[in-house]
Amino acid sequence: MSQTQRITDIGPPRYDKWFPEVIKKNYGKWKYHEILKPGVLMHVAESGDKLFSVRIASPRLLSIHTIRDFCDVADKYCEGHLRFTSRNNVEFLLTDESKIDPIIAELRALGFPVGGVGNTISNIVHTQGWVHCHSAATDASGIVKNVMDALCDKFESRDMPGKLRIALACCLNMCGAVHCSDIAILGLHKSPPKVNHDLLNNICEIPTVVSACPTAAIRPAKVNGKDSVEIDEDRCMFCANCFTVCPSITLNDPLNDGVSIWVGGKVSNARHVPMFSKLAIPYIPNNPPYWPEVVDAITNIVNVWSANANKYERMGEWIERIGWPRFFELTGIKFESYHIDDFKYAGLSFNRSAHIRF
Amino acid sequence: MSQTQRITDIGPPRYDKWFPEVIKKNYGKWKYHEILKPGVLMHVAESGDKLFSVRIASPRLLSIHTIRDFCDVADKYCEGHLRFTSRNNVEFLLTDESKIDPIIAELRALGFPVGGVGNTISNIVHTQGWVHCHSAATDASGIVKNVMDALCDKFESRDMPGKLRIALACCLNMCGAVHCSDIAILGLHKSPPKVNHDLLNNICEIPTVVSACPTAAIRPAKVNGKDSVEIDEDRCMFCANCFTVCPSITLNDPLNDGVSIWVGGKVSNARHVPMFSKLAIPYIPNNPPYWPEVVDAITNIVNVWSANANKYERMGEWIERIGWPRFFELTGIKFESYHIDDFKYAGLSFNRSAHIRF
Amino acid sequence: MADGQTNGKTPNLDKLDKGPWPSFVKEIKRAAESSDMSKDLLGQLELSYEEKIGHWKHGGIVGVLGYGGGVIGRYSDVPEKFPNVQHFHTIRVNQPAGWFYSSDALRTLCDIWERHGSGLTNMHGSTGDIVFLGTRTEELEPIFAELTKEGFDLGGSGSDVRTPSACVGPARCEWACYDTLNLCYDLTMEYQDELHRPAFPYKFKFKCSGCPNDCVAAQARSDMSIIGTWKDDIQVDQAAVKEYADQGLNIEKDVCGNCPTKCMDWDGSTLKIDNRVCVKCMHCINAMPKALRPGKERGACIMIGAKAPIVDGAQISSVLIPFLKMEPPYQEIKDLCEKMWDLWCDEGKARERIGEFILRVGMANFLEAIEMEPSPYMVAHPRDNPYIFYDEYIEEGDDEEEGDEE
Amino acid sequence: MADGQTNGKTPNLDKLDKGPWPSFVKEIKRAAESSDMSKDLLGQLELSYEEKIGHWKHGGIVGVLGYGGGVIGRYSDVPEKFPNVQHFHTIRVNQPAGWFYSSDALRTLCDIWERHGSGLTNMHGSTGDIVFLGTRTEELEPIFAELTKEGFDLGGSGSDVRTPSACVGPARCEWACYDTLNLCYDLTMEYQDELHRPAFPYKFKFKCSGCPNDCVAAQARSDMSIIGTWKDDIQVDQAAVKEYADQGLNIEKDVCGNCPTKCMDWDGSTLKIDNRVCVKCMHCINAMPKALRPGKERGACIMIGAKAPIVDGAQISSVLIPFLKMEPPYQEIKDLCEKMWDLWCDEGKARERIGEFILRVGMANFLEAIEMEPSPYMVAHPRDNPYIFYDEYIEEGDDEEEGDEE
Ligand code: SRM
Ligand code: SRM
Ligand code: SRM
Ligand code: SRM
Ligand code: SF4
Ligand code: SF4
Ligand code: SF4
Ligand code: SF4
Ligand code: SF4
Ligand code: SF4
Ligand code: SF4
Ligand code: SF4
Repeated sequence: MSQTQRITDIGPPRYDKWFPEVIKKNYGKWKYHEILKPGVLMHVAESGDKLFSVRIASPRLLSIHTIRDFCDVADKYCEGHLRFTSRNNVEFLLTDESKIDPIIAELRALGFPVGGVGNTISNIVHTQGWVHCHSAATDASGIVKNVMDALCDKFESRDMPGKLRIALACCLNMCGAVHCSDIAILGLHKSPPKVNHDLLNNICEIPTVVSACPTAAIRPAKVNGKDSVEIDEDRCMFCANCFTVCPSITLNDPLNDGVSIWVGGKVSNARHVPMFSKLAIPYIPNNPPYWPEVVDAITNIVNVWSANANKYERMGEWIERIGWPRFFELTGIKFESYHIDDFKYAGLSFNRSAHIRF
Repeated sequence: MSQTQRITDIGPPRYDKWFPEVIKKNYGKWKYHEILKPGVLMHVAESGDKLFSVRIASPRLLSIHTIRDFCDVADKYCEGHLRFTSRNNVEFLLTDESKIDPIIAELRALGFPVGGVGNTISNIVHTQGWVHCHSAATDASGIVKNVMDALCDKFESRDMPGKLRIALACCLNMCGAVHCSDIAILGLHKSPPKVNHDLLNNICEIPTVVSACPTAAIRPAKVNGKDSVEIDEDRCMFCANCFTVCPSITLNDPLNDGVSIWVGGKVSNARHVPMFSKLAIPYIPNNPPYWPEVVDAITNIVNVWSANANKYERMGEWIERIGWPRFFELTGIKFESYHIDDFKYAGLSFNRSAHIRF
Repeated sequence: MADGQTNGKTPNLDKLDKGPWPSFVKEIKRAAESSDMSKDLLGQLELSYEEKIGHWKHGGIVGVLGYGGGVIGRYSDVPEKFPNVQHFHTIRVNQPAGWFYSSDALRTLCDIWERHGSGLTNMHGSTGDIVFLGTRTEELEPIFAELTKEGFDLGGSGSDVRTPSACVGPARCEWACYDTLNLCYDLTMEYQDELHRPAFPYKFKFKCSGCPNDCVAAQARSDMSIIGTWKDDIQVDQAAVKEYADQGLNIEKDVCGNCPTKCMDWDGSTLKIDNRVCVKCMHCINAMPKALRPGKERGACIMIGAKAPIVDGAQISSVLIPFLKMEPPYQEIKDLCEKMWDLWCDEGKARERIGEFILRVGMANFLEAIEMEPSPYMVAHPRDNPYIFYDEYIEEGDDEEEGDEE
Repeated sequence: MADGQTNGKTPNLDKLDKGPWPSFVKEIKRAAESSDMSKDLLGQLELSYEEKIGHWKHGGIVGVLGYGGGVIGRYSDVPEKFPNVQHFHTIRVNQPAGWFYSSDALRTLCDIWERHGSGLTNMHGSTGDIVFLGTRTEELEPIFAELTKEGFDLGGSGSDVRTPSACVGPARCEWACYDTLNLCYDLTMEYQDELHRPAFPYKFKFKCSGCPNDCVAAQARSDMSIIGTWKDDIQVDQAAVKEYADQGLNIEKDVCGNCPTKCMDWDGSTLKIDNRVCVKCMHCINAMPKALRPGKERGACIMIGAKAPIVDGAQISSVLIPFLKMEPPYQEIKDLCEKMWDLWCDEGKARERIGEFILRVGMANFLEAIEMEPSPYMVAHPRDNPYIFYDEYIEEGDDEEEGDEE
């Protein structure tokens, strides 16, 4: 069919198309909210109307069958109204308070924990991993599943010092912005790229490949007769930018790919300005299907934080108060040379004061 | 005479050689101090002994005749004991409390203000200027004299919010570390270097000159037959490093040399970690002998700070609390593009949060 | 190499369909019941778990007619083992702002996807799209036709405007300082062409949060982050504050003590706020939602430049316009975008995000080029180095008054 | 050009010998009464004030036999007008640490300088030296001979160890956590050769402050900054605290409120300090000198790298050793210096300060080279970017256990 007949550029459905009545009526006129119990929010409008939101955990990777299950539940309790959150949880929207307990029971029965609201751990923002991405240094869904299995009781509670946001990205591209999370799990490569010299020059522009490297580790070179590139291993920081621009270079390496753990980032402006996540653990090898070392490392950090932080203190705010040396001491994580910045702004990460806690 | 007979490498006199008795006796055993009145410190030792220090302003540039006057005063009241401070003031060391007022009277009569102790303005740390340095973009002693004439009453008082440290450097070399002062006066060039093409190649190594330039603004070039260098004016940031390594390049320029004003730096770890001074006024032309615009600018900043800062708040701490927009508003200083960093760490000086004061 | 996948066994993945947290493996298995594509996905994923490596190849350019984005091409590197995932493209479907659905709408999407794809989705992708996970090239046009017929369209991918997203905002939040959903929708509609037809040096993302809590993490993830805020005084209901105190909230310590500017004072009966020092961080309001509310003079702070680290390092957005009243048609924002885009398209390098571009050319030069006055709100602090590129000086013979542009 | 100087008139400078602040012009005029050199200095300075430009030329290498530093050569660029300042070299004379003098000692210095120079001085230079301002090349040896006879020696200049300096410390300060004067003297004596004979890539400065108040601005100005501090608890005299309160000091607001870590608590009668959180900033001690004192387990924090901005930007020193007991002969400090200097001399570029050197090679590499363990005390925070140069990886066939160095 020709372009003219095709419908294009119509954009998404308007946001209010599927609003529940109570939202249409009280749009922009909400007065306050309360957390009634784990996973349950009550928003009260100036009109006095009330909206109840019941939040459940989602694996994010959903089959149409499970989505249809959600639809059935929504029809039964919410006149079919539901939404998803910016962290991929599902929220069922009710007006009848008496239906809260029944819907919770039914959702639990379907295998979905209710929670993630208030000062607690919510869902892990994550990415594709081995399920769909060519660039992945680790799997996303698998680690998320294992970590949240271990932290599920916290998701269902609401008694942590503050919000704790965990994110995972399966490579340095950091889809999902793990660079500003309380705890970030970052997949990474640590062995230099392998070049397919036979193919490279057919598939990729050598100048593009050379200039893609931020550390100038890539030089044009003739390899067994073919025009290709060679990589100076000592200069490589494993960013994979060369791979992104050229398929015949690969960094994926089952022997060396793994994950790193980062802590102390935040996005909100509440109290402290937004902060980047900082390196906690430089490398943990991939160990599917359970990734036990990753799960233990994160459970440990979460427990130390929740046992020591003051009310409202996010991970990064807590560490700022007690100091990084104490963080490493309390978590038992070893401080290594990898922790010391040597990138663009390195000089500003040194302790340029005599402010020291002993 | 031959090297062997010469005395060399004996180092300075030992620090305790000229200590007053009370210091020899109580060295390292001081208990506390009190400020008795402007310029007068009392240090009490664990033994109960007391040491009184009377501090006077000094122009730092002293003739032997004035130094001898100091000696006479020291002999009369202090058994000849005196010291100089790290900010170039003079301290007369007494043990007899009754001599404090007489010595103050005599020092005042000699034309030396007594003060600079406690939460107030002390002497201006400064440099050589036109009195001795080839590199000076302004005079040091002259500006210091004018500014301190205007602030002398504050030096003699002790009722400011906190300490206020002013420093002056006559070029970007910043002898005297103006980069960490509450208020810094910095002499600077703003027109590109002039090259003496006839001489350059005889006096300087062209490669050295070229590599001295941090912005790569200098290129080798043949100028009317002679090997020399040419300067890309748009890339020049007037750092004078080329001049430092090569006398036949000069930046001194009576039409354009002047001073800039910087604020909010500190060195001590008290409360806030040490801070760099930040740009307040990018350029004020040299206007000897009175430099009235410089004096007014500084008096204004000092007055706004002392009227608005909380107790103990240094300039930089005060500005951090009220925010830079308010600083520019209160002082009436115009914010220009020059204020926005574009050097190495520029990215970190942007306001990367929604924390805003209206 | 063990070959669990060939005989259809998935011992590694099987371990992950138990446990309290909902399982992605269960989802893939459910889809696999009716989709061979999902069955092979399961097999290939099991292989990845055994070998500790992914099995996807770089995607070539695939898409729908007339669009340059919205589809991510994927191909298996072991098609001989898993022929049904030889193609496994994803389709990004632009979500309704705020992610509000009816059960019918969702069923419609499921039905389309059941007919033409793996039956697996991401609800939602990190940028905000509905992600249809896994289909073949030849299915793209039919899917697109059915989607548009039902009122859906594709999201962004590649060097274009990416699918804008917004926090729930006025639909369910008492703190929304502007209509995040309306702005998000308006921008999405205004920039359909820029969204569907990549023409930029690199991607450009919009995210809209209604207040400084930033519930879509806009400041960390969007080239333009629009953060709601207010200019006047925080609205205080003293009685309600008292009530929080009576119910045991330690206002002195937990509220005032956590105020970043220490501009609050609680004497046990009334709460005083020095609103000129307050930085609108939201903490006190967050802590006492029934007692405090943002002021009445509301709008948004326009911030620029956030991005992930590749390759010059991550950035958090920085302030460009401290406060803007937010009313449709949001002309100031659109004018600003178009000025920035023109400049960026002319001078930006390939794969250079606008935040990186600003760092390279210098914020001051950038502002001059887009004709915006520098303001102290844009910086955390003025420069602390003396390396100023003065652009004027007087030359011999000039009239001392006027310096001449260099 | 007006020529106030030729007829000996100095209308500009004359304006500056009045006013409440002591006048440098008065000083020059006083010296001029008995020194033609100072008279010509006055004239040349007047010329500079008229023309708004300095009149000094680059100094060639001048000095005393066997020393490479201690003298800064200066020559007038208008010697025809001011022949007596054709040479106007300065001599840097190493001050006694703490700048304590007797009147006799000062008179001795004055007499030497009256015989051989302009009679003008700086008491003191920014680095700490006694600066003799202005003499001729042929006077250098005689001056040096007389100085050494009286027990004085020259200070540093050029690419050598610069004259170390120290705060008044234990001589007059109750807060000195180590003997700043003794350390300063000890280092000066230990490094006489390095001080007098430039052999480094660039200058190296030591400054010693007895506590974190840093009264010699060491952290801003010295390549090695030695800052006194303590490890145990702040000594509190509760009764004296109470007294400050009674005398009207607002302890809650002015003391606790200004504590950077908010680790103090004042209930109106006793002051509690959480010493594990305290960062030893000195504020509370500064505010109540009679009531609080540094702890008893005292020593110093060794910091590295401060410098002015030329040319890579200014640096404040950063922590290398968080705490070191300070006892003569200070062997750890000397061993550290020698290791650092060896490395810096081998690998440093000309005119590259050690702080710049560390940034260029990377702190981690620097530490490895000087055989020092990395410690979290050295950083304000760990890296926030993912660009880690891992130096080990496993290759096909390796025993999985041991990675091989690359
Ligand atoms: C539903 C959701 C918006 C949406 O459009 O989907 C949302 C909704 C609310 N957020 Fe949020 N936030 C949501 C993601 C975020 C994010 C973004 C993220 O996590 O990626 C942030 C920034 C996180 C960060 O800083 O790293 C965020 C930072 C906040 C904060 C600040 C918390 C802090 O102390 O830093 C508040 C205030 C509070 O919790 O008291 C807040 C408060 C709220 C309130 C109470 C606002 C209101 O009055 O309705 C909402 C329910 C509270 C809750 O969930 O605990 N919301 N909130 C998002 C739920 C995600 C989830 O499923 O868990
Ligand atoms: C005499 C001198 C040391 C010397 O060896 O010469 C000295 C002596 C004292 N200083 Fe200092 N400081 C001296 C230069 C400094 C410097 C260095 C400088 O100014 O270049 C600093 C760092 C300045 C900065 O941060 O930029 C300095 C930061 C302090 C502080 C911290 C003030 C603050 O709040 O930041 C204190 C504590 C206080 O004042 O309460 C302090 C306290 C003191 C005390 C009270 C220490 C004591 O118990 O004796 C001494 C007298 C106080 C006074 O002068 O107000 N001293 N003091 C220096 C006098 C310079 C002058 O003539 O004015
Ligand atoms: C699907 C998604 C991850 C997910 O599972 O949710 C995703 C997937 C990919 N991202 Fe992303 N990014 C996704 C959100 C993000 C985000 C988060 C966001 O948009 O809020 C970021 C960080 C914010 C940012 O834009 O900086 C992000 C930063 C990147 C980058 C680094 C860009 C940079 O300037 O640093 C790359 C690399 C590139 O563009 O070549 C990238 C590249 C990719 C590619 C296209 C890989 C590639 O190089 O071709 C991935 C395709 C995976 C696949 O096979 O499906 N993706 N990517 C997200 C889009 C879904 C959606 O449309 O809703
Ligand atoms: C005399 C003195 C200024 C004063 O009036 O007090 C001084 C004077 C000069 N300094 Fe300085 N510096 C003096 C203390 C400083 C300080 C402060 C300090 O030492 O505490 C600094 C900042 C701290 C630092 O070292 O970074 C300082 C940073 C510089 C620099 C920049 C060095 C850098 O790495 O950034 C230069 C440029 C250079 O070395 O070529 C410099 C160069 C110079 C030269 C030699 C000019 C030159 O390029 O030849 C000046 C000679 C002037 C003259 O004709 O007498 N001077 N210089 C100070 C030494 C007196 C003394 O020995 O007591
Ligand atoms: S983070 Fe990397 S691997 Fe994961 S989806 Fe994004 S680009 Fe792919
Ligand atoms: S991974 Fe990054 S650093 Fe390494 S060669 Fe490729 S582009 Fe260069
Ligand atoms: S600051 Fe510059 S001009 Fe002044 S003394 Fe130092 S080097 Fe010379
Ligand atoms: S002044 Fe500095 S920037 Fe300008 S040419 Fe000379 S060295 Fe280069
Ligand atoms: S960002 Fe603000 S307005 Fe939007 S949902 Fe979060 S709290 Fe509400
Ligand atoms: S919003 Fe934040 S800054 Fe403003 S008063 Fe409340 S806590 Fe303080
Ligand atoms: S630095 Fe500390 S010990 Fe030295 S004088 Fe200053 S306050 Fe006293
Ligand atoms: S020394 Fe500083 S940090 Fe320690 S308790 Fe006192 S004020 Fe707080």
